[in-house]
Amino acid sequence: MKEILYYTWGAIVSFVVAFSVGITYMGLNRKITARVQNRYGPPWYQNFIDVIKLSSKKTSIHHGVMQHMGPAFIMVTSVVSLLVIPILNGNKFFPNLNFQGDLIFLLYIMVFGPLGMALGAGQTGNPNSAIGVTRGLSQMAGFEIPWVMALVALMIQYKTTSIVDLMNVQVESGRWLMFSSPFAFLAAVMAMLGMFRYAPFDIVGAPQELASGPMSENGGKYLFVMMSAGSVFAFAKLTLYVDIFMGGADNLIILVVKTFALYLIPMLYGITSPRYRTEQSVRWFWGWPSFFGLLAILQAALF
Amino acid sequence: MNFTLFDLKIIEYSFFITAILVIMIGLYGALVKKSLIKVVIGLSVFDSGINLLLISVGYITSGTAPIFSPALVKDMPLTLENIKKLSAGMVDPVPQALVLTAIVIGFGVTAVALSLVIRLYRHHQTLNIDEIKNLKW
Amino acid sequence: MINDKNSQKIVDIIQNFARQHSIWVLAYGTGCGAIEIPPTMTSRYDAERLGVRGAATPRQADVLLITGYLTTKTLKRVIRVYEQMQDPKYVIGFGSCTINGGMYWDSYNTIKALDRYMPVDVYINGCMPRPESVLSGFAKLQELIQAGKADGAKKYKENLEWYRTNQKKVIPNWHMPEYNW
Amino acid sequence: MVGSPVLFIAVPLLAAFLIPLLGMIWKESIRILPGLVLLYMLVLAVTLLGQVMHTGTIVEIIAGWKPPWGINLVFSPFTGVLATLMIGMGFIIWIYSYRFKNVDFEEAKKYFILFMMLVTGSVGIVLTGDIFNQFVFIEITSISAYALTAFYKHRDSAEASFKYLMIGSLSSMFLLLAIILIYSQLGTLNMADIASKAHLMKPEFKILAVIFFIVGLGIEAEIFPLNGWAPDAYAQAPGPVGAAFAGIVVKAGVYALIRIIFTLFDVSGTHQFLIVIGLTTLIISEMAAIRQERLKRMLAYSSLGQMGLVLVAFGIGTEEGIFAALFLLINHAIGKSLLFLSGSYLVYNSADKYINETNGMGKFLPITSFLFALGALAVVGMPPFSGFWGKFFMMSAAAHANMLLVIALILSVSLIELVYYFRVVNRIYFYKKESHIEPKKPTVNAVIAMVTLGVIILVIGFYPDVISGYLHQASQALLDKGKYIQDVLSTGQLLTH
Amino acid sequence: MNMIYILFSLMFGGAILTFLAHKVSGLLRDILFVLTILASTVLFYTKIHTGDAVDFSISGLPLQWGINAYGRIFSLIVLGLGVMASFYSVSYMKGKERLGYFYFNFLISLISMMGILMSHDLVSFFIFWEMMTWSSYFIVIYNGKHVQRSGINYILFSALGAYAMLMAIVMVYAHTQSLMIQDMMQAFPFFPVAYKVWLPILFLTAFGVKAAMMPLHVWAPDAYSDSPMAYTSVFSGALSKMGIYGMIIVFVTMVNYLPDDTWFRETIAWLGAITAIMGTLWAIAQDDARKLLAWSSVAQLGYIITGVAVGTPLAMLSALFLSVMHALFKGTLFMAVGAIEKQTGTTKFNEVTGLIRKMPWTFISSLLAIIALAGIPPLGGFVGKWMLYESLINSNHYILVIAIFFASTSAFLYCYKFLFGFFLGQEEKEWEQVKEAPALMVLPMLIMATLLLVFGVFPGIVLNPIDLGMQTLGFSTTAGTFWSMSGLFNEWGNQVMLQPLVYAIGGTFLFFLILLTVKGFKETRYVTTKDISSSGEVPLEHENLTFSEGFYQPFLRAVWPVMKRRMMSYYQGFGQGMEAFFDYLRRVYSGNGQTYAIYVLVFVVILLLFKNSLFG
Repeated sequence: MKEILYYTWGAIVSFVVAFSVGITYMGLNRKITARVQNRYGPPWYQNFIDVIKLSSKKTSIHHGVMQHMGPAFIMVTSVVSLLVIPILNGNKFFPNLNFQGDLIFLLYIMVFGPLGMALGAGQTGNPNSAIGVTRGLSQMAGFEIPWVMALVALMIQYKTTSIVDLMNVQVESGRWLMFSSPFAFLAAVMAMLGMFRYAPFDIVGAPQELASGPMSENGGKYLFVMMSAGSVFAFAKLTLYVDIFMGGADNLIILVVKTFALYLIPMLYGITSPRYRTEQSVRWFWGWPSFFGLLAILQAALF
Repeated sequence: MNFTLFDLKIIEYSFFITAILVIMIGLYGALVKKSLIKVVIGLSVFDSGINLLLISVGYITSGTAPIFSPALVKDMPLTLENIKKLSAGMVDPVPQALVLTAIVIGFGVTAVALSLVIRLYRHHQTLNIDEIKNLKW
Repeated sequence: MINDKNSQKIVDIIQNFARQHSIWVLAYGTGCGAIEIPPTMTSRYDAERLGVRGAATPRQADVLLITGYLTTKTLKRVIRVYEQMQDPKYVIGFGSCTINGGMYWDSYNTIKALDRYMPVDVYINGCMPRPESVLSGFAKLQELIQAGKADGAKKYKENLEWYRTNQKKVIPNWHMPEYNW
Repeated sequence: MVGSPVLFIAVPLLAAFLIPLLGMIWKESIRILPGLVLLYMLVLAVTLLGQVMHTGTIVEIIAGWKPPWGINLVFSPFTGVLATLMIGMGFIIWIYSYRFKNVDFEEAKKYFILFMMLVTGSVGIVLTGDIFNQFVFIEITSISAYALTAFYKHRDSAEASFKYLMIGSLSSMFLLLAIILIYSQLGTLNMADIASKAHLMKPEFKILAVIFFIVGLGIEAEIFPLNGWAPDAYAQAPGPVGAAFAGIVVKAGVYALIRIIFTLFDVSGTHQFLIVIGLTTLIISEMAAIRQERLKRMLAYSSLGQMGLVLVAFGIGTEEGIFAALFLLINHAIGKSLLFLSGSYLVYNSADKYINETNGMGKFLPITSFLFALGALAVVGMPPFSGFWGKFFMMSAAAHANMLLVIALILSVSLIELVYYFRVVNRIYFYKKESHIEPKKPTVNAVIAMVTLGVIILVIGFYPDVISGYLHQASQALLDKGKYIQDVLSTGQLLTH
Repeated sequence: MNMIYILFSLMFGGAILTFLAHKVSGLLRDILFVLTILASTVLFYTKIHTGDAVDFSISGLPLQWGINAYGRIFSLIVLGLGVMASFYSVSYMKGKERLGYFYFNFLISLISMMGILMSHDLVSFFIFWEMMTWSSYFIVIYNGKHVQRSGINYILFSALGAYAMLMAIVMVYAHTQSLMIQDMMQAFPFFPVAYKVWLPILFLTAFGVKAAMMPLHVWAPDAYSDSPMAYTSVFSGALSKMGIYGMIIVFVTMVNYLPDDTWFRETIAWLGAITAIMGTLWAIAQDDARKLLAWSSVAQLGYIITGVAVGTPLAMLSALFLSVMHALFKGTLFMAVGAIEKQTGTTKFNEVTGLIRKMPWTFISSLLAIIALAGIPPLGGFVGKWMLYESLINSNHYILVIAIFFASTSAFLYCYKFLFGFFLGQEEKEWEQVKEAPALMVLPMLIMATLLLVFGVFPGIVLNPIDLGMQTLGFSTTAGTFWSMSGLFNEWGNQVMLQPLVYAIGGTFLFFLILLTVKGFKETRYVTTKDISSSGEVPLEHENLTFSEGFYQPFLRAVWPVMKRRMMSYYQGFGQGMEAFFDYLRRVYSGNGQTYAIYVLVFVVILLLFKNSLFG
């Protein structure tokens, strides 16, 4: 019983942290983008305001039950992946479920959400949604390859599929995996560019062309849930990267710093990039990133 | 008996040679000629050649007919040796019997063949074997 | 607890603040005024610092920004878009054309007063208005929202029949889903 | 003894002569008499076969001339099985052809006379122990076969028949040559006697004789370069005659060839030759079969292929191989006859017998189509039908003899076979009927005949032990050459003293 | 009389009676059909125990039927799916022609599958194998003329496989003088080397055909998609598993004893992976649900083959588990397609859309099945996939795991296409009258979908019999080391406890579902799918804006270089070449009697010339 309380407590806390930090990151993204474009930009808390506004929309419509369930799916995915990813190194308040999860489980649970959201988008009957979904899924098939390659390289190098074990390895040896397995890190980071769907991989929801793609029929509360889920998910992913490549974090502040540092990569790359077409981006992921992934596997297998 | 041994051989071989010649002629007719009638004739000639060959196998130069007439047997007891002795000069009767059968068969075949030729001619209005090729491949 | 009057008030304040500072604009830009929107949004005037941001679809948008004249043909689309937006929603009429027809005042196929067809919360004067005016228009809208006076949608709902008659007058072959927010 | 083997020849021959006479008295008798005769023969054959299995070979001496001089009939397990098979097939084909087409009295008379002659000749080929007598029977069979091939006046049957006749008479000459050769060397015509004296022959002559025999008998056995007549004849002959060719005549030809090679001469290399020539026949005829557009022609080519397979099985030469060969032989007789019988109803009213004229017949002729499919499955060798066992026994015999390449070749050719049979079955069942050819319902007697064959296929397929006991004995009898010689010659001696 | 005999006579008798009953009345036929399957299932599970066997002999060949624990795994699939499909097909096939024929062949194929599982000797194995082939072939061509091509392809490839197997069987028989599979297993290590190499290859050809392994898969998509859907669920779910069944035996008993089995395993494993990739890519390219699922079956079987070929205990476990799961979810999906076909008359994605509100139960079961297919937790598919990946990684197949993962990720594309194409998108007036499928069709789907969920949370239910079966094959027990009732472990000691995870997932899901859906339903307004924001335009009723043409065009453009060359075209080229060759060859039969006579003469001359070399 006590354990369940711990889990619930940990879950709630990590959700709140992830939510707030994730939303802040999104806001910072907008701010930094503005500064790069020589604008003043919105305040850093702009996304909080947006989220609140979206949640306070008075009316909204639905095209069917899947439109309700789509956001629920993606929220579940975000929360569950957050639960499975260890937040801090050996902190008993954030045990979450990481001792029971492993990387492959994580890989699969992470695609649960996009698929669910795609279902929700499909129900709306808007052709733009479906087009966006097909692009998103295609791109996913692209970036999953280097991402999995990087993970497999780590797994075989350290003979574990558990994130906690990978973190322990780094804590014990004092070396971050991004230095001891540089190719894996490279491949993973390149895959991360696709995962965040910032430019140049933002053809999924291209606002002018597809009217924001999968989300084009979703306003108000749906968008609220999606935005918050996206933020939580972004934080979860960043935490995962920090955990497996940057030695995890001992407390929340270090975690935030590390995740933000990592977050800068897709953000800055996105600000300065134009947009790829779907097949271009798919081929891009199967090009250099996969090559690095292959190198990582070779490195892991041979040394 | 005023034949030399050489002559005897000549006569014996001449049967074979003639038979083979007849066979060849028959084959030529059957395989090369385009007229159905000629083909049938060729087959018939071929048949006769074979018969000739067959009958020449049992032939013994200046042998007697294979009949144990009372005059021949006289009062010899019918022991195995005596029969052998008597039959030594006889022409072998078996090939003759065979040839008789073969001739009958050949006759039958030729009759069927000719009737078929008539049917073919009615059907195709030609006797050229190259033009009767409805059934192929 | 939520139903408590005071806490409801607090919620209202927060919501109004959020609505005020997060204005997602669906710019309807076939008129010439659309050219003024990019300068407004980009680095010179940077409307995003006010929380103004483009929205891709009417479902996500708060403000319908009508930049310039509307023909009878485009009016139908605009009405459709407006009706697809979700409450609370606001309309900004942009340029003289939306106010009185402007230079198209005697054109046979433009509508002259947008007010007759849909509720406009804020008009921005000028032909065409400078980005500064646009920004001031947004600021005015924010003021109205804060004061709770930007109730165009409510007006529309209440006087739907009147609006419909006006709309049907100018729009031939009317077939649209019923509006029943 | 219930009856003697000579009845197998005498009775049908007599019946053949009686048919026109009785026909003058009672017209229906020409149709009934052959059936009665065949039934009697079948009963006799089955009884004798049962007897032979226990007591050993029966040798019948004709007209008191003892072996090796006179003509004798040998009813050994091997010949007995084949004779029974032929008579049985003859009986079933009689049932089928009882009212096959509405031909008038004269034609039916001819048909049944010739049919009886055909059966007589074929059974004679199998039973006789005298090589010249065998020649005579072959000629009887051939001539009646020529005539039967040309039975229909309105088709191209005369052409087919003429081709058959040309090659047939040519080959019979070679047969005669071979007989001359043996007689001039050994002075005897009795098979057992020849076999016992074969070592006295000069090897060159022996080989020459074998070659002439192969050519002479290969025509009936349908081996590759000699079978040009076969597709035409099968396709042009009436359906039951096609079945008779497949079920009776070919079997006799194969029997003769096998007897020459297995019993008469010990020429090395003949087994390998059988395998090679069998494979060649198999491959070429299957390849030709798959490209056929006419149903009966396709069946004919397939029949050639099957006979090639049988020869390969014989060529393996072990007891297992011969057992498998006999199994295949029986399966081919049953299966291919069924195909011919049912196939001729499928394309009954069609002039050209194209395969695509069978389209959609499954709906109109359910029983016939079903039986055709059954026959196809059996011939292709799909378990659990009879063909499978033959193929399986053959394969395992070949594997025991370490002929893996042969197995591989046969199996790859079987693929072709499968394709063209299933193509037809598909057409029958699943195509829309397009042609305007009216389907003809099979008559009751035809249905009885076909169903009998179908039941036999199923019975053998599910329980091959029905026949395998006989076949084992038969194959032993073929291989045991010494016993054959002894059986035949000792009868002569027995009677001499 | 032994129970095994009774089982077989029951099934055979049932088949024949069903066939005959068709002439009497449709109802009787349906009842007999269902009863036969039900009765034999009950009989099998109550009266026939693991280890039962009967001996008999046919013409001197000693044969044996029986059941062992390994066969029982697959009997689970066959009979389970058979029962489901029987109920389904009674409803699905209602009103079609030639039902006696259909049910007869259906039952025969079930019998033969059971026969395969219960054969302890090679001959009856082969007999049942061929019976399975032709009975399924007759069902493949059931739909008429347009499916002939697929039928011929199917039977041709099946026969190729069967003949390869026959060859192997006679080789074994000639060598060991015994037909028992057990004897073959024991004797295999002592075979000559050539046999050791060829026997597995031949057997794998046979099983690879049924399991649709890469170069032999070309028949599968057409055959799966062209047979009636009621049967395809069995065809793809159970019948293809017979290939896996045999393959596992081959790998366990033969490949293990090869002098060097690594290359062999690697080849087959890669073939499996390539099958998976190509199957997935082609599935993505399809516009017809049946074809999509058919290719997807090919792909799924590819995973299983890879698992079998890798052959570590965990891999084998995953292959067997995936087999069961594949039977369940692919059975469900094919049934769903059948239901849609029955209700709307088409299975093309660009013809029918927006059925979710018309056929909700079909949608739910499809959704569950698709989630399982995609391998997403918490459904059964994940367990199999997890074990497969772990086993591949643990056994150092690094590139292979990437290939499999690629196939698996790309599978989401067609998964979504399936759901979107039928159920989502705009609702159309044309399909307004469509009703949910009859209960007899929906219930089997729902039951199977529920089972997927149950097995996803408690995989131990399935893994337990699998473990017993693997012990029969000579593996040591895997219970506890690789799995518990709801936990999975890999060789490095990592673990996934499914139960808490599923509770967490389910809990959050329910929480948000209630928060968003139940609350949202009251507050939000339903609008039709015509009411979409499309630049202010109002789509008219006849206008269908659903995106269904060229669905994954960009993705396909990206992978087109791989898909450009189709295996089928090579086979077709080969076939055409052969036909031309045959046509050339049959000109030997020139039709001229004289030519034939000349052949005779030439033959004589040749024999005379070569008489010494021929008959020396």
